[in-house]
Amino acid sequence: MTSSRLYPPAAEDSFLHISSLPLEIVSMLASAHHPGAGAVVLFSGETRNNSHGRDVDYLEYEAKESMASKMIGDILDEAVKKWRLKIAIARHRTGKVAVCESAVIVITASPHRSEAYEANRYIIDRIKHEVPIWKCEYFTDGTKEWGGNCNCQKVTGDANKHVYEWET
Amino acid sequence: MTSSRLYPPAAEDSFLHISSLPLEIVSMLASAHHPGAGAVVLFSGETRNNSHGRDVDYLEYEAKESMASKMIGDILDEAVKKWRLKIAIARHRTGKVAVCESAVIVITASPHRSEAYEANRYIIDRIKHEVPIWKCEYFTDGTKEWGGNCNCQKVTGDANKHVYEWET
Amino acid sequence: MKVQVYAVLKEYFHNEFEIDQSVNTIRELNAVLLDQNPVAEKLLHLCRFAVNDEFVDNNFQLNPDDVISIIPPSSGG
Amino acid sequence: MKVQVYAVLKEYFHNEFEIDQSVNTIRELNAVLLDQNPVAEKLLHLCRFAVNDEFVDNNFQLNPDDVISIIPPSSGG
Repeated sequence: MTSSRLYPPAAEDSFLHISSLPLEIVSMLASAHHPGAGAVVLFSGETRNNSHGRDVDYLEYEAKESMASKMIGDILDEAVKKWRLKIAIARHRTGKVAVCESAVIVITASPHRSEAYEANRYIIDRIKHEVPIWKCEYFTDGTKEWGGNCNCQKVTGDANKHVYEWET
Repeated sequence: MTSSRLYPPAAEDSFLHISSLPLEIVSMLASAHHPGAGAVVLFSGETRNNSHGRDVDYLEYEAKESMASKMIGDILDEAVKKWRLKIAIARHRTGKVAVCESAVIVITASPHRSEAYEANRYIIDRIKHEVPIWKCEYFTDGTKEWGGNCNCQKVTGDANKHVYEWET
Repeated sequence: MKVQVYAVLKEYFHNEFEIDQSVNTIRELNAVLLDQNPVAEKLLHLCRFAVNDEFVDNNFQLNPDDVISIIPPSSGG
Repeated sequence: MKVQVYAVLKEYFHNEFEIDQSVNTIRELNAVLLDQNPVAEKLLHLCRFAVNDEFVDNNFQLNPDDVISIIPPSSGG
């Protein structure tokens, strides 16, 4: 299954699923319609203006791009197989992401809506827990913090075992 | 809570949540970013080229617009309250809807992603089961069929009681 | 009183028609409709009724100037 | 061999540095890093190691020309 490969990356980017440029939500969504798909689900993870009660100025994302892009591709391929998706697209941004801008976009399309919703959550949960991408929060008071880390290891005792929302 | 009212309807339409014109997915999505929302979920229900093994030419939707628009507005208001959404938008189209075109769009935005996903499914499920909107399938062999009706009454014994996907 | 029907119901009744008989409740209206078109029985049993854009139950008291909508099961989206 | 660190690890180590000592496994590398910066112990314990873009376990045998990435817990999206 190579549906997840169909979306063309911006010419400036060398990684299919990682982008240092603003994510082009409109063209990504435009590429996600499929005659066999009755349901399209899009998730956009965006910078909030607050985190743990503190005012956020912006976020900055860092990634080990080569690994991250390959891992996202593998997650998409697994989701396509598991839910027989017609389309699965995901891109994560690196660098500074302003409030209201998208840090990550996941789009899934399937004949019926159950599969598109479930697969979409599965993909974003796995990206957030497993893929080497890190968020640094810059607060309006001038401080910064590498934050929102995956803490699953405290529960599972294993850096490779996670607690996923889609399983609960 | 009036977040659901914020999206301006097209000037040509008299009903906020029902449209006889193609749904403007890009401007709807553009209006769904919110500084307090870290998660935006969009669902688009689109015409598939097949249904129950038959080739579909197009769908035609009919609605009792006045009731349907009010009911969708009420469902959005309930979802906003229940999940403390920052944004909840929904529009359903009437008339002929070609393959790959959107018949209905639901967008939810919330601080964290769980709520946006759950509320989105809740809204689309309630629209599909409860709101007076009907689909007629036109097949490539020239036949047509009022189809895909809500059959919950066979299970629940009550036209006002439904079996929702988000509850299962 | 005026009756409006939608979707698949239009294959059984005119889109819009007047009921001249004296009909006091939704239940009585239902009986009149079944009398007009007995083939619609199964379908009518699945329908909801609305008066002036609000759903009503079988005991709802009708006025001569009411507009009654017969609402078949939804199939949106 | 070359070591690359990311994100919060950059507050404990240089972004990229050479290990000159003879180090045969990830476990031995970990010991060398703890020796260099004992304060990083808790964090290092949470990290995964990758060699040439593939995750490896503590027993992985290192070659002198390997590039080792130390991957702190993810926080994407």
